[in-house]
Amino acid sequence: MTDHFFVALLLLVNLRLFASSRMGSLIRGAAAQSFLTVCLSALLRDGGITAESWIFLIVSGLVKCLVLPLLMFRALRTVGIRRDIEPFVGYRVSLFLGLGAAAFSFWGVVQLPLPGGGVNPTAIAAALLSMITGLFLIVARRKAISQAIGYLVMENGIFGLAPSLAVHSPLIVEAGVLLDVFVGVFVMSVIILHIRQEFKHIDIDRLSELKD
Amino acid sequence: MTRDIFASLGGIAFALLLAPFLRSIINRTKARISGRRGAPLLQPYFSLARLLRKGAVYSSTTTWIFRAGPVAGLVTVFGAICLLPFGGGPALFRFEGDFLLLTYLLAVGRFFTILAALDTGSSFEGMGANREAFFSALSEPTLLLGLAGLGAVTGSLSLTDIYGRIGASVFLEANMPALIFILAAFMIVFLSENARIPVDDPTTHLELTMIHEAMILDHCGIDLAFIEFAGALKLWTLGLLITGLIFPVRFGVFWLDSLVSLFSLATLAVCIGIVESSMARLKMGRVPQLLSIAFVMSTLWIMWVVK
Amino acid sequence: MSFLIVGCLLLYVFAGVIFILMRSYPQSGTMLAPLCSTLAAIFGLVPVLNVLLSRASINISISWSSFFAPIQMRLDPLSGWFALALFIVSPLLTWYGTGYFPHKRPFEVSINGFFFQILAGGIFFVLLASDIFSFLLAWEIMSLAAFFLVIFEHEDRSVQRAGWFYLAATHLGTAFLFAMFVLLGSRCGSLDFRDFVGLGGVADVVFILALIGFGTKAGFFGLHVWLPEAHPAAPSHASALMSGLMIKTGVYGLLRIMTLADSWPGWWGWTLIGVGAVSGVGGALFALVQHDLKRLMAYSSVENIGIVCLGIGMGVFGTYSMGPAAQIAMAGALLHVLNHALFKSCLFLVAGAVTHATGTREIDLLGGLQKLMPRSGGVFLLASAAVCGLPPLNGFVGEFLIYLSSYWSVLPQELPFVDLRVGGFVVIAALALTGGLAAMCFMKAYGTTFLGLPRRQHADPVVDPKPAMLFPMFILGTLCVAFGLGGSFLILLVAPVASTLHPAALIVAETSLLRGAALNYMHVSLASFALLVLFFAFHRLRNHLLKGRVVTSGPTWGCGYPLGTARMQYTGSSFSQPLIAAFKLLLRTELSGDWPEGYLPGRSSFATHTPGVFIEFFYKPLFTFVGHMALRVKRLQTGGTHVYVLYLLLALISVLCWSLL
Amino acid sequence: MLWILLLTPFAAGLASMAMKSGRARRFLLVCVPCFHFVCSILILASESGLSTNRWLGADELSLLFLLSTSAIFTVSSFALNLFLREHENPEKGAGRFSHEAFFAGCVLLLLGTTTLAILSLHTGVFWMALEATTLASAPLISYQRSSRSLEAAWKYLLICSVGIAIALVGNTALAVSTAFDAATQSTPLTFHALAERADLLHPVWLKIAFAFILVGYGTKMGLAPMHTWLPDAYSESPSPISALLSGTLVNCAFLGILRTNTIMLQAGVGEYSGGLLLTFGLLSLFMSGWFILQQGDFKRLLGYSSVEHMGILAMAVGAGGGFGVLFHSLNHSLTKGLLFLVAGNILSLYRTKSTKSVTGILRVSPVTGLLWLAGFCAISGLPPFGIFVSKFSIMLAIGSQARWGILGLFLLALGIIFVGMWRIVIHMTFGAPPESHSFVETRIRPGIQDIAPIILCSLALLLGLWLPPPLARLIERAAVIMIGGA
Repeated sequence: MTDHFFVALLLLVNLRLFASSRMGSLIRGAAAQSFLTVCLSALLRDGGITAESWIFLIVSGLVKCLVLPLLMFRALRTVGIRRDIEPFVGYRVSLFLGLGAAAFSFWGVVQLPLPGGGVNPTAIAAALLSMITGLFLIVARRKAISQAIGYLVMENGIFGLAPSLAVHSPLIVEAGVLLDVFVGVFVMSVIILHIRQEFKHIDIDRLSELKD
Repeated sequence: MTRDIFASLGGIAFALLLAPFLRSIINRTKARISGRRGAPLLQPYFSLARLLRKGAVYSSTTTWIFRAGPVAGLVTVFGAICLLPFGGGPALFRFEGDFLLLTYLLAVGRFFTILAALDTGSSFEGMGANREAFFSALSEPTLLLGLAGLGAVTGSLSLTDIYGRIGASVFLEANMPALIFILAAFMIVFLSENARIPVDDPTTHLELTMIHEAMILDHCGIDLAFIEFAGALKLWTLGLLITGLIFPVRFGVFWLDSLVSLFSLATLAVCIGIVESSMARLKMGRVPQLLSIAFVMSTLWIMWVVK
Repeated sequence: MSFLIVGCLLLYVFAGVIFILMRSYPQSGTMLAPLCSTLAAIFGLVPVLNVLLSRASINISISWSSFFAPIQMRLDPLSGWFALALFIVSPLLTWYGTGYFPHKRPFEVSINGFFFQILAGGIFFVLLASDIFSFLLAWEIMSLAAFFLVIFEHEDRSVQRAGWFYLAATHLGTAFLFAMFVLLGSRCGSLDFRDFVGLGGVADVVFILALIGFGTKAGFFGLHVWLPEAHPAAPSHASALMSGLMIKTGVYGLLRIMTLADSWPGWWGWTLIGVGAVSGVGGALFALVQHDLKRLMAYSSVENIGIVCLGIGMGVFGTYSMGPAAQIAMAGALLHVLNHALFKSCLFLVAGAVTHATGTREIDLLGGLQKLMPRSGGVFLLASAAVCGLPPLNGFVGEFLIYLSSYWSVLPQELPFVDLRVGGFVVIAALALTGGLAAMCFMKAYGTTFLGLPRRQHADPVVDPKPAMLFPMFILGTLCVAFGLGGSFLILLVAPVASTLHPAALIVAETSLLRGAALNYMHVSLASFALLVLFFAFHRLRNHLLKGRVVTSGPTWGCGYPLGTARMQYTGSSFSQPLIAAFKLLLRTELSGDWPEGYLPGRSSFATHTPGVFIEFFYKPLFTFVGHMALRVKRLQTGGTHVYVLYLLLALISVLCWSLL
Repeated sequence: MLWILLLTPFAAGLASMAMKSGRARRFLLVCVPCFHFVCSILILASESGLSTNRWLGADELSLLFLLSTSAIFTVSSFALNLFLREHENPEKGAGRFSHEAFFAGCVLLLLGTTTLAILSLHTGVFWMALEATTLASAPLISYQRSSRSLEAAWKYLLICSVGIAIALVGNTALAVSTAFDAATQSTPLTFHALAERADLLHPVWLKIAFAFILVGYGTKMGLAPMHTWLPDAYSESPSPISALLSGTLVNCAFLGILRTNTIMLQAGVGEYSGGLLLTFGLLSLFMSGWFILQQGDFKRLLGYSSVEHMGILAMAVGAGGGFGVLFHSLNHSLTKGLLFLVAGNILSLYRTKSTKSVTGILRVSPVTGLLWLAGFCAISGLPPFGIFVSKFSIMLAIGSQARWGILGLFLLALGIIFVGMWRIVIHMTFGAPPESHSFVETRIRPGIQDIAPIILCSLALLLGLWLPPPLARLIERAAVIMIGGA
């Protein structure tokens, strides 16, 4: 029952991400989404959760809900950009798109043949929606930093997909994945900082000098 | 065998002796039609003799090509005559495809004559050479295709056989239209190759309008004699190609057949005289059209022969 | 024998390497490398003659790499015939090449020498290769070597353009060959040519692919666009090798593929005759309107390939009649291949000498060279007469046979086969038209370049080239005469080759037919010889008569105008003017210049330019279209990261749709 | 042995970041790849440690890729060394954790992660390693800190990360496909184990998995339309880095697709995966073709040429080619490495990447010009270089499937690319050097910077002329593994 509650919350957070107009709310939304995903994956682990998994879950929760958002905030401060998001697609349209994406995710999950045992279709749909949200943020938002957030959001979706499909990777692999995500966002922030030094802005619209 | 060789040698002898005479027949006809008395019948021979007695002036521009031209022209026409049957008898040289050699020998002669003309560096001679080259490029295919038509009609591949087999029966075997078209094509080629009206005017005095005469402006003396004689022989050669079609009469007796041939050649010459008296030279730009018509006519036999 | 063949290939490579290694020692290098190349030709000539005379074939198999089947090489009469031409011509050209570069830097010259040898060796390799892989390998090596020869004088922008043209054309052509061979290989389940009997049931497709692929190399009209660009660009001996031999490998490839078929459908014959007629007449027409000497000859190569093609087309029809037409026509085509290699190389060599001496290839700027370079001029005259197919030179032999078979085909047949008769008729018409135009073309080329007065003053004294360049020209010229007079022997030599070509059991009739043709040609030779004697006799007679008389020399008669200058001579452009007028529609010659105006006209000028009709109306629009498309597609790369991710997303969505729907 | 191979670069990478002396770092930069190369050869020779049932291991396929990666790294490290020496920055210094230290460290880390990716037989580990290569290489691209190189690095990082994240979904789907049959439920998610039991896996989920993995790893590999980062990254990074990226990194991603495709083949959905690969391959060919036409930047040109060759590889896999695929990838790595190194030399001679203003390379520096020509001959598949052989065998593979339309399109695309590419190459290589650029120096004699390209050129030539039998055996066995045989 609790998992359904978390799924519903995740849905709402994703819609919030679709429609958020401020950088701060975007980052906070991403943090919330990370938190919910970690919780959900903890819930979905049927059977016993070993000590190692606990540690892993806690670490990933810390990284995704605290470290990375703080990193983003810091980048935001250092870069000193304006707080609004400057979308390619308007907020209202985004919201409707988000609703559509949610509908699509649920419809898609119904269509898929699912293995029996421990699979939670609504959780899959939520994860799918998170992925789509992430991709949407990358495609439809103008600032480099919002794209980094989009990447994080998308990773959360993928991260949540596995447990909701009752797929359990070995711990070391999951840890590696986590490390990759962390370093990835970290390097992105570094590059954003460098870009800031070079360009005096991080509007990806103007990051289009290289073309044919 | 010996009889054949004798007959063909006889034909060649006739050609060498009587060829210039054709010109005088033409000239006499033209003169008579225009109401003049005309030059003596032996005038071409007198001219040749006069030329042969002369010395020479060569342009300082020229090289050995200039001197080789007339000789080559004469020799090649002579070679062509050796390939032609005369008076129903076989030719001196005969083999499958001998008409190819005949056509190409004429081409060799032309090649050198034209180069000799270009060798002088005169723009008038260049002009003549150019026209000659262009017109012959059109008339040569006509000749070759016409001969192919004759071959197809008679079923043979050498001039001796072709002209030996052409008779009334061939004409009547529903090949009549084919032969008539070939004949017409040959007639135009004959006029063009021999520089007669309506393609060229041998008596003109304006170099700009000349073709053949323009090419030989710088030749003189013996060279000119060679050229004139070669011209007469060429008239004879191509004339034989035509008369063989018009008078396909064979008696089997050499002298009789020769007489028929000579008579037919003379008739042809008279005809040319009449044509030249009654027509004007075509505009230079129209000549290719005339030759193209000839080319088309030389292809038409295919419709009757191949069914 | 196989030792000699492999040795020949290796020697060519070796000769090339010597060219590179010896560039610091120009004296010994110039001797050693050509010697090596000559040795290679001698090595090759032995097995070739052996094959031609004994009608056997030599098989060599070299395993080379562990995963592809071993390289199969096979010297049979067909490849032997083409190789014969190669081995006659290539050493001569190599020697000529040693004298060709007086002012160039050794680096480039050595590179040129290297690729020249590689080209020669590559051609031999193409002729030998008898499996798909080695054939394509050889083909590409040959094409690439030729590219480096074309691009030799690369500072010139037009040469760069020519190089690109050549490379593009040859590559696109080779693409068709790849398609053809892959089709064959997968149909027959083998890479070896011997397993392709019957062409895997897809003979027609293979034929079309071969026609386009090999036709590009051979320079069929329409696919010839690289020829008039590449030949003027390359050094003359390289153009000679390319025009004389490399383009013949296209003919060889086509014949090789046709040989593998079960039967030859009639439409093959029609296609070949069509291609031949268009190439012959078109090539001759365009040759006639050129005023670059080597460009003119490039078009003339197109024309001659057309003649060869007509012969092959006739040969295809001939198989239906079981009569002599097929073999005679094929023999004619093959002979023309050899003879064209000789006289065209010769012409290119003289053109090179002329360019060297005068610094220009523009024939309207030349003139009067016969006096200045009498030896080169004589050779050029000889080769021009040969290219016009005049007896008794070698150009006549092949044409004579093709004519003969066509005439034979229009005769009434026992079996009513209309295609054969009409085909013969078309071939006669095309050949005759081609011949007339070609004659006009070379009269123009020789007449404008060598006769009359020089049209401008040359900076350096214009003289015959040095012996290293002169002797190869002489030898080639001599061969032109010898092969013309001894045409009968050539016909006998080519007979076994022609009889192996046909897929049907035409060998029944065998060489007796060709023996008949050889006998016919003997008449030609005899008559020609007699006439030659007569020619000299008359010449002597005239000189004898003139002995005692007044022989003076003076200016050319100007028809009353006393102030004629050399520039008033008839130019090459004027020579082709009537033709331009008559074929306006096809040639599309552009006239430009300032016409004289008013009563006292000032300076005026006139120029003609005849663009390649296919380039103007087909290739250029095509390439422009592709270029425009490219520009349009390039907008996809907008530079925006979000758009790129969108592409990724779209790709993902469409792939998912593909997999689930 | 494998562990030494794996851990040395990581250790050296971290060490070089912390190292103070620039010389020692550069020394390390050359030494480690050399050592790596020797180790790879030793493993190949001993054939020990060829285990396939663990997460990390080496089968013949990995060995082949390891060898080519090692070789490219070794050769490029010389060029990198020169590059670093040339770009030494005396003011900022090259001390601990300096910019240069990070650069050198990242190169070694890249070697480590690449090795890890090649040696990993587990889908998850492979994914992890591949993402790690992206992270290790992004700082290399932005090394020059120009706005353009930063932009390129950003695009590279973001697009590749998104792509590889998508591949993770594919991995999950692979795992799901095992969950349907009781017999497969406990299968470890290694490539080999999955391939062995492929017929029991759920086909729909397999298809989904392949779709995600293809798009995901395809992004990293540079298949159109996911290739968009590639020309930017290749043109803006230092040339030796471009050589590394094109020679090794794309191969890793390709390896992932190859191994997944093996599972598909075994599962009997080879038709589907082959069709997808052919489509993406063709798309890449045409895409790169359009962009190569009238390309104004020669390093971008090389980038697009990489896209082209990735397309060829994808098509080859799709058409079921075995030997040709691997041989082609080997050849392409060497040749592209060569071309990028030469491009670096051209750049340092002319100081421009514009194809319009570079002319007469042969005059300015004959060696560079010849190498440039040779490289393009090789890359466009002209003999006597290896790509001719591999291209031919790929065409035979397409032909043996009787896909004539595909073969036709393949040849057409290659034709467009060839024509467009050589127009540019001829313009650049031949002719007279530009007069206006007075800063162009001529360099007639070959210099030290020509050594690395010459080595690569001779390797490419060698592969075309003669394949050493051990290598041939290796490729043959790897091809068997690729198709899914024992």
